[in-house]
Amino acid sequence: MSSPATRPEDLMGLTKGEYDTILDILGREPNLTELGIFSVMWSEHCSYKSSKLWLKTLPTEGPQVIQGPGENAGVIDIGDGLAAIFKIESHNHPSFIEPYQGAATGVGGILRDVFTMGARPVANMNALRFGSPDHPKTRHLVDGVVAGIGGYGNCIGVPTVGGEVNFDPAYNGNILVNAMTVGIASTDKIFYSAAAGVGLPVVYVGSKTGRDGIHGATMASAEFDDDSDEKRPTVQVGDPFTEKLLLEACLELMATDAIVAIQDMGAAGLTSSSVEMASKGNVGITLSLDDVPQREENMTPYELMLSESQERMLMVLKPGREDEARAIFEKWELDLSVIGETNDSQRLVLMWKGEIDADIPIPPLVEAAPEYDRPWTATPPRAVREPSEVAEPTDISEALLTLIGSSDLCSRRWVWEQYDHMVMGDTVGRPGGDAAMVRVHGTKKALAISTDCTPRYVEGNPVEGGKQAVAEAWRNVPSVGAKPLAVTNNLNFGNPERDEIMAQLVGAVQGMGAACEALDAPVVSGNVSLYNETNGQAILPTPVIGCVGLIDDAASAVGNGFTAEGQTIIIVGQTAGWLGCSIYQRDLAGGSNGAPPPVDLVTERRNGDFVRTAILDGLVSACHDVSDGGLAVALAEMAIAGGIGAEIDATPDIPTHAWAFGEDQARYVVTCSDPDDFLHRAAAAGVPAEATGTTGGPALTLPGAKPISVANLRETHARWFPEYMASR
Amino acid sequence: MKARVHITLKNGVLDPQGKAIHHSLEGLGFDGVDDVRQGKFIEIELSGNDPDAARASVSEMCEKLLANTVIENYAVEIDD
Amino acid sequence: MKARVHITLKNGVLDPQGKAIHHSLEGLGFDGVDDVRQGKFIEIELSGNDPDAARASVSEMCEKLLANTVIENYAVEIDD
Amino acid sequence: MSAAVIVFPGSNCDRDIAVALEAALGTAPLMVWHGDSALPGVDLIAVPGGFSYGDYLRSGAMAANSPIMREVVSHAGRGVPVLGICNGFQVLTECGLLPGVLMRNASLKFVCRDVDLRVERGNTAFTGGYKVGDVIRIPVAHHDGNYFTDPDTLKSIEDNDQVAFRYCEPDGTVSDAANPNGSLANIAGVLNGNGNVLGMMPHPERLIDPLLGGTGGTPMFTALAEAVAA
Ligand SMILES: Nc1ncnc2c1ncn2[C@@H]1O[C@H](COP(=O)(O)OP(=O)(O)O)[C@@H](O)[C@H]1O
Ligand SMILES: [Mg+2]
Repeated sequence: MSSPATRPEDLMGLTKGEYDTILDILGREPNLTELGIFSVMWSEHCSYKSSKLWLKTLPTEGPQVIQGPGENAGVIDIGDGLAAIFKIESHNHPSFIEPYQGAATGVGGILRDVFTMGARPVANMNALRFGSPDHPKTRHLVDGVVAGIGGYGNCIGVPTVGGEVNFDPAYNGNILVNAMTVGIASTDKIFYSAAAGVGLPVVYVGSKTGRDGIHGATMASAEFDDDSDEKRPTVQVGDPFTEKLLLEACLELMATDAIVAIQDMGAAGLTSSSVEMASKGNVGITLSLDDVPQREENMTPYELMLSESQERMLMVLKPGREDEARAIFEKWELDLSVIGETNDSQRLVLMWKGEIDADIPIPPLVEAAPEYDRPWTATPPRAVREPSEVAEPTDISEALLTLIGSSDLCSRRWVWEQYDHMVMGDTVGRPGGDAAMVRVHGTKKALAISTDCTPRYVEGNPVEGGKQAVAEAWRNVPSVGAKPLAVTNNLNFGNPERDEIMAQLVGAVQGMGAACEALDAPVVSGNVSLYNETNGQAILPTPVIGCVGLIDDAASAVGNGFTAEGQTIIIVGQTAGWLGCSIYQRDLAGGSNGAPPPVDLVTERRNGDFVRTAILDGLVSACHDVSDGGLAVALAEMAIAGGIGAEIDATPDIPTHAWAFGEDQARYVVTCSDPDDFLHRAAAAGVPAEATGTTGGPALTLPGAKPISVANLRETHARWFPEYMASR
Repeated sequence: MKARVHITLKNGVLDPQGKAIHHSLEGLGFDGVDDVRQGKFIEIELSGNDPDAARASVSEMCEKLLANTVIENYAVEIDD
Repeated sequence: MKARVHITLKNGVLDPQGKAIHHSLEGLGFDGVDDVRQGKFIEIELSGNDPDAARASVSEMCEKLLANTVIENYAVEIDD
Repeated sequence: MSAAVIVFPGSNCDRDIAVALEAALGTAPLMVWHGDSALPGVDLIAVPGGFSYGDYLRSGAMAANSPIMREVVSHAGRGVPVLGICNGFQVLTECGLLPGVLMRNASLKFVCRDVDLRVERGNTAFTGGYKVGDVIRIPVAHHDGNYFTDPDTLKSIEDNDQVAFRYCEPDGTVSDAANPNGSLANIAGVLNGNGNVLGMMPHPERLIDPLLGGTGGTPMFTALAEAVAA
């Protein structure tokens, strides 16, 4: 056991203080393998050291919650003995380095998080943020990321049913690739990661281990100075074919009762999977590293423990069930190797060529992981901008065309046509609607799924922006008629060691927490990605929310396209004309952006519940929530989706541009054939609702504006993405 | 003039295709295969007639488009 | 022993990948490219040490699996 | 009467086709693992979509060499209807049951969307529920659907009336704009000489439920059920 020197550059990202804690825990200097293990376990990624304090404040419970944060994915009850299991995860940095493989392995990783718990994945979502369209790398990154997400999901045969794509110069040096998977399991067949019990075999399955993605810190360490190319940490390459086999083999084995615990090997590979299983089960684990299937020659214990090779799982089986498991994995043409055993030592002991290579007590490795209360100072509030302070367009219709033809609001068809969104035969409708809907196989029920975040709001006011991210993701679910049940979240921020970034994180979490509480949508899983900055330029604060809801009969859902002529168009919710921080203000008016729209959570809940009930009662023929771009954009999207125009006869008592493009929250546009009943019930429920026009004709006519043909709207909406991607 | 370009995965980079082909060859009963790696072979017809210029230009094509230099190596030959 | 296999599309067979690469190269401003064809390059590590046997075996692999001889040609080299 | 669905490592539309067959036949098809070597008493075989062997090397190539495919070929020779959808079509061309090959889409991108198909041949076990000239709307989802053959083969399949479907405009016009992948002569589906083997890139099994977007695929399964019951 040679000891590395303790120069700061040799600490693999640990601070001197953290290193001293390790000395206390071990009572000696760690060797290279041990230091590597501490370094990854105590990395921001695995230990959540900057965010943990705040994550604890999020509401995570409710009668619908079977498993909140802390396992591979969150689990909620969807009735009839079934559970939905879901989580979102980032693969930001790898996707910037190698967009195709980075995005692909991001999808692979989140799929494993879900099926490791016993669920068959039924839907993928993705939330993407790229730099300015004008930035020289953007097109290449979009192309690679979209192809990578499709490449993995299409091959494994899980439909990619929705997501979001945005562009902003703040992501020029740090794109965001957040992938979400939703799966379905029986409530009595959910698998956890606690390896309770001693003398149990620890079993490795899946692909062999190579030097993929080993901590870059390796490079700085003295022992590897004379390295050639061979030991360079390499980019992880995804193998969706192997993952498909792993998925089927795991589900087949899970149908037996041979498994005690199972955990995928994700970040920090064998290290975090073995430590977490042992720690949760209060046991020790001895691993024989010689038995780990290896893809490359001369791998060291350090490399084996830190490799992030994909498509691997670690399981603890009941004793004597190894052969049964092996038969299943062999049928699926996969490796299975018994690499260790649990014991009562509460230590992680690694054997290598007949000797002990590492020996670490597990409780302090897990519990002494640092947790920081990083300083922050609240983000200064921005001035509220009155509609009159935001320049009016010369022509409302032209402004609308500019907006729906812009990079952030145009059709995402170019993206989702590269994803198989129908495989598994349960995708209700096509992408492009509000929440995506996936039927629960063999039943009438469907899950409704959406992802959302409006980073410019979070930047303007982290607390309101955090609330808004939850509110918007949530709002998409009642828009189709489903009841939101729970959320997952991906907190993407810059460097938390800077006060103003930490303030964004704290504020966003506070806002999210309040919203989840008020909307009865507890957080059941999530992921944190910090240090998204380049040369001191941080990304916009981007807490992405994924919301999952349920509808009892998918046939009672509605879409967001106008369905017939002569329907009454009703706006649900209050339109005050909030233009501060709006897309209109940003793209067409300029000037300082002002405060983002406030979120009234009580109103949000009341309006959403009302709309959902009205849909289920059959009063609504189409529904669309109002978000970026305001009412005008929402109406245009409904016209495009339905291929039917509309005459809007509202007489707003606010400036027309504020009425058309203001981004007030908690609003929906619905169409009804019997408006009186709807309006009557709305009044009774105290929900603001106003008939504002009628569907029909070949054009959309906004108040005081010239008609725009639906054909023109559709053309303009469709054009930007394919043209941008085809140009260079 | 013709350029022949070989694009291969760097050492240590996982090659799922090679792995699957290897497996399939075994299934077909071919013994004695230790490893399979799959790369690309690109032939480019060029209209110029200066081999050095051609080599320089094709190398630039590799850097810019043909190879993903994060995970792939390339080799250019000019047949003149 | 190592076998190097080149798999190329037969003359007259459409090559969507080659065509797309050609187009992109032009878009990137590379002049003087007359044609681009994309093929495969497969390297096989073999444990035997008889080059003739290896050549025969790899040719059979090509016939059975590696090439679709309706549209592709293959060429086998053995590095010994 | 029984149907079989062949399952390869990496197949992923096997359940979808099984659902469609069960709805039409009233009984669940037999799911047959690629490593099996027998197809006892089967009178309809489906080779499903997906990414057998990851689509590595060439789509369908490794699956075409699976043990079960010898049985499929021999059943096809005896006149048993064999339907290959998407990856199944690729497998059937790779194992020589159908002419031509499926190359990378001309766009080089995976494409998943609804397309219109013109029915070119009506009197087969697969297409008996349609009339020649009918236009059906049906989804495609593939990366390698660009149908290609040499000119002689093309002439012979056209002369023998082996084209089952072509990509077309909603009004039935066959145009480049309606071609999602660059296929020769807009060919979306091809029959063998005897008309008992059909390969097609579009997915009829995805369109058997109005909730999922339509029922344009249902007549194919109904026709198959009638054909095998007869
Ligand atoms: N990355 C993506 N992957 C798949 N679908 C996407 C993606 N981005 C956007 N979409 C789909 O496009 C539609 C519009 O997206 P968006 O404008 O973000 O919706 P909303 O305004 O309701 O949040 C949604 O149906 C969404 O699921
Ligand atoms: Mg929406």
